[in-house]
Amino acid sequence: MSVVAEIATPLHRALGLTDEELDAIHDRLGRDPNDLELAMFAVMWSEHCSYKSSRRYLETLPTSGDDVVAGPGENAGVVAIGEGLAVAFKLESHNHPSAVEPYQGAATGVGGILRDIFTMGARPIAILDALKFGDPSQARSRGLVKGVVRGVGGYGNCVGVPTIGGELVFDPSYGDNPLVNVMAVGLLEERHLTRAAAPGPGNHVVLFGSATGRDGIGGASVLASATFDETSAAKRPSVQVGDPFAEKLLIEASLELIARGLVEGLQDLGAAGITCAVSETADRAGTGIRVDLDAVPRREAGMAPFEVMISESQERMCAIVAPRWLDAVLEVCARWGLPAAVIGEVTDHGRIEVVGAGEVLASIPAAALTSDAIAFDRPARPPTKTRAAPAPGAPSEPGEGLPERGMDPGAVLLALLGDANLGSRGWVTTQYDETVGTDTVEAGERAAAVLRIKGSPKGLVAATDAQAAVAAHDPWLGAAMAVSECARNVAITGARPLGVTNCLNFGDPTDPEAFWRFTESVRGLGDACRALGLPVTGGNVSFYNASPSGEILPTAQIGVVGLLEDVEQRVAPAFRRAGDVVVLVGETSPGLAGSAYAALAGTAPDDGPPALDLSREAALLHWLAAAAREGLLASAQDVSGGGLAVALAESSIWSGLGARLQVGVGSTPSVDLFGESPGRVIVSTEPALWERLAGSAAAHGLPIRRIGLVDGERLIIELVGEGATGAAEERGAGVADALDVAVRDLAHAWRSALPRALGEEA
Amino acid sequence: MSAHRFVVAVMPKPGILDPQGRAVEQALPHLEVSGVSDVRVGRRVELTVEAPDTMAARAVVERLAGEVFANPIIETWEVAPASLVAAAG
Amino acid sequence: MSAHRFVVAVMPKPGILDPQGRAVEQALPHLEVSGVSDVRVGRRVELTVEAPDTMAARAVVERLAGEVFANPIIETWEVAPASLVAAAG
Amino acid sequence: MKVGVVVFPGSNCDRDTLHAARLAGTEAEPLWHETPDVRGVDLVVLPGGFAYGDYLRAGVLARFSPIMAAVRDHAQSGGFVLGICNGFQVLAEAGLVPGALRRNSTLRFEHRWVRLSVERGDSPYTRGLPPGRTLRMPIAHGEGNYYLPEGELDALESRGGVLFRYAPPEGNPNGSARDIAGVCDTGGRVCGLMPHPERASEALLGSDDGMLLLRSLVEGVAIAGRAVAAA
Ligand SMILES: Nc1ncnc2c1ncn2[C@@H]1O[C@H](COP(=O)(O)OP(=O)(O)O)[C@@H](O)[C@H]1O
Ligand SMILES: [Mg+2]
Repeated sequence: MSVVAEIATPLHRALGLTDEELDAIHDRLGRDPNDLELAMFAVMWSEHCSYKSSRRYLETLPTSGDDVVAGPGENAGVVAIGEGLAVAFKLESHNHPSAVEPYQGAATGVGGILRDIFTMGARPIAILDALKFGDPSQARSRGLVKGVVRGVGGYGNCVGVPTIGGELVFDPSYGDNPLVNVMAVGLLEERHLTRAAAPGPGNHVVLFGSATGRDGIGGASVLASATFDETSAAKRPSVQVGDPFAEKLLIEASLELIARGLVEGLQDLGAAGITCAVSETADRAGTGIRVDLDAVPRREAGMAPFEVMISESQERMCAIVAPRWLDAVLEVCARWGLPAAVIGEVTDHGRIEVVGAGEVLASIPAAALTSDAIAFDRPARPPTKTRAAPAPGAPSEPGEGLPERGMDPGAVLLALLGDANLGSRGWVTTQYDETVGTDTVEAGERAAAVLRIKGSPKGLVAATDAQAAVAAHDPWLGAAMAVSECARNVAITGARPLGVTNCLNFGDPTDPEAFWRFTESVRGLGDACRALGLPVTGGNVSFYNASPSGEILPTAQIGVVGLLEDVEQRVAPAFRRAGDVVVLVGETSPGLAGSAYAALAGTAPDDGPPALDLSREAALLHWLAAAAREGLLASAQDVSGGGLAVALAESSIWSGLGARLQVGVGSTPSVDLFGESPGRVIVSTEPALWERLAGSAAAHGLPIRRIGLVDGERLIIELVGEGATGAAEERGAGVADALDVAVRDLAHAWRSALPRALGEEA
Repeated sequence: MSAHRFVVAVMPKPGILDPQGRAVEQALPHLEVSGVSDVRVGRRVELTVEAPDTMAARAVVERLAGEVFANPIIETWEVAPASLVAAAG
Repeated sequence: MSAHRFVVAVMPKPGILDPQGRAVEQALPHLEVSGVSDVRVGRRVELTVEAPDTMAARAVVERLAGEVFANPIIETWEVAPASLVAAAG
Repeated sequence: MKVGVVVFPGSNCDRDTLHAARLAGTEAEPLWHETPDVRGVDLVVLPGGFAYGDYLRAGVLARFSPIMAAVRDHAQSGGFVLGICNGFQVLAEAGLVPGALRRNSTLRFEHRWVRLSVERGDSPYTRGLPPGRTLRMPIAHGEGNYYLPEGELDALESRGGVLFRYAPPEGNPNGSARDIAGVCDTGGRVCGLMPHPERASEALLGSDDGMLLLRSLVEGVAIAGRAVAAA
């Protein structure tokens, strides 16, 4: 242990434990911990593993639902979809490792979330990556974007899981602290659902996969528990390197072990390595585990016991195996070229014992490391002065981002489509294999991703969203809006949302204001899920997302998975036929703060974000599913980033079809055209079906208005009503009387946005 | 000014996992070769630098090696004049 | 038997365009580096061979180099004892 | 007709390919890379993926798997072998088809929907294809940049060794010499193809042009079989 003990400051503090926590450890052990035990506590009591600051709030989330098979507490949430099938999904962060080494950080992030999925007995079928970076014109941001995107692709492409969706957002607050949140979705037969538990004293604990090296000693768990500071090389972990080839073998071997019923329990090794795997599985089963250190296959000589116990070497799994199946298990691993070793035994004394060279080196109650880990009630305080518009990242000078007011709204639309946050994601998605697995019906550049299920008429739909710019004004609203937008994105395909996973990215939990942003977001997440009738099935929390240059926007990343009863009936966002009626469902409400328009144009100082009507969101979700089932929808498109005008432009760009429309504008036309108030979708339908469509919307209590026809090769929006007069211009409302742009020009602006932002014309 | 050719050898840091080397070792049995161990796979970069003298040229290469050719977080590198290395072959 | 460590340098064949090398050259102006030319990016493999003597060990490496480490259609290779190369650094 | 799809460690299109082969009406079974035997199948498919992680060089390590000797025998005795994507890379490394697949000229992994022109309608792989029809299917690779020295390229072309080329509007995605996307050996029965027909085998997935190619191949194999029987 000298390795650690040499450090001048008291060992527990060097390991990131406070004096209070040391006392709590003493209480649980009834004695002083030795150095190895202290190291084990340190990693297990990190925020990352113990959720010591967040647990009490996460417990307030709605987690039950008729179809929920496994919820929070397991490696991933699982929801039944009928025919004996179920879907497993989870979102997880790998922010800090990606800031240190973007390629490996992102790659190992993908590897980690995939293991959470197949640990449950599910075959991973999709990856979605939600990425947040600083100003794309900065060299550092560009380096991070390129490294992270290559890392996600390098890993996902190799293991053969399609990356079919995600998010890419640029905001200065992420400059030194990028967010890499990855969501994975898996499909399983319910009967193969496997728990990460270690039942049956006498059962073997088998470690298989890569050998154990010094990877990430003091990595994720310790690194993630200290504000990341680029300059302090001291805090740099020995970087974890991912091996997607090993992961692919691990997937096949694990799924074979499960399908053949050879394991009693299965747990992936992530943060805190062996320590976390054995203590969590033992605690879940109410058993103990004796670990024989000398039996752990090593990649390096001379590793100290604590290094072996907390190493975060990637691509490792831990199986609980009944003695009679041991040979079969070892045979499967050998066939897949995976080293495997019995490294311990399940015991009945409820303790984690670490034995080396015949000596007991550590003996800790499993619960003390996991379910009975310390938890805090942190003080939370609303900011003394709530941030006024313009939104963070928006130009301080209103109007700065756009030509002077009173301009042509067509120019505003082109500016928005050409913005790094709204333009095509093609630069990213062409680096990801979207079609491996031959289930990809729609990959998520346009809306939610759609997967067919072989041998079934059903389809799965997945999306991920966040509303950090809104959350900067109101964390409750930001989280609630993210849930509604994500569910809406799933619903416009005609799918019924099944459940929610999430990844909560926030600052320092010991800072009351930062912690308030967290608690408000959890409240918004819970309120929205209750209102929409969606269970939260899992997620992840990432604190300390701050750097010397400040804290990131409060970012509640949301993931939603939905079910299509008949994948052939799916609805897409692109217009279908010239002559179809274009319809706006929902009502536009004021409030530009947090919008893409505000980021470009600035907002009035007193302006706030738009309001959210959760009951109307719920009605909209139900109506979309019903209308799709009745075949009333030729296309359906969510109104979000860039507002109505951008939503219409996308439906045109993706179909090559123009439209001739009339939009009523009030005293602030920019709100009607570019505002991002929630609860709105644009659908198109055959003229003959309009009456029925209107009727069904009304029956769901939804406002619905015909705004024109799909037609020609230009997007033409004629402005009508009060705001459409010359007077509007004098008021500086920012519009002329019509928007009229060739679809070709819209497409060009949209396509060239990202390459231009990243300095990669062509 | 004169032209100086250099070789930069970039290898995974000791202790850092080298998946390539490991995969090669995994495949060796199929090659009917035995007794091969500790395979590490890295990069080799050759380049020519125009500079007043070797010192100045080498300085440029050292900088490129650390900033462009190698990722200091997971890789080590070594700069050598091309001639010498060739001689070694 | 004794252990012999070797280095295999694999480079794109002369005359074959090396896109990686070109990419590096194109990036150089941004790094305010000038006077650098003819950048070639190849592979470097280090391995240890257990064999009765250097001759026998080298034979194994030569075979691996030609059959595995390099693709003769597009690459050339050179085998050297590790020590020498280290000395060159 | 019997199809065997080889499973190397790191293959990740094996299950997709089995699914498509069955849709094409064949009896398809996996062939584990360590069994030195192709079990009397008519067609061996080396599927896409990252065999041995594509480490060192795509396809090079897989080429030494025990089954490759059997695949070589199968080819030499006039059997059919199709290498898709990573399978093409393995065939090239094994010298069963000419050429090498270098890093994409973009230096990136490229996933794109491309179009293929069919260069000859008289090969067992293409005879069933509607003349003049271009085929739409995805590519997904980092090393698909086909290379052969100029002289050998001419030889390849003159013996009709080029089966498919990348065609407009999308065009050549990876810098391949002369837009080459698929080649065959001198016997015309061993084919390497970078794009993924198995991923374009159902309209639901965006295209079923790949199924046209697979059906054409099934027909080609059947005709060849009858020829042998007749002889
Ligand atoms: N924000 C959240 N919402 C719901 N469940 C969460 C959240 N954060 C963490 N959890 C749950 O807590 C458990 C532990 O999370 P985590 O440590 O990330 O699991 P793992 O170590 O398997 O990745 C998981 O079941 C996860 O779903
Ligand atoms: Mg886990």
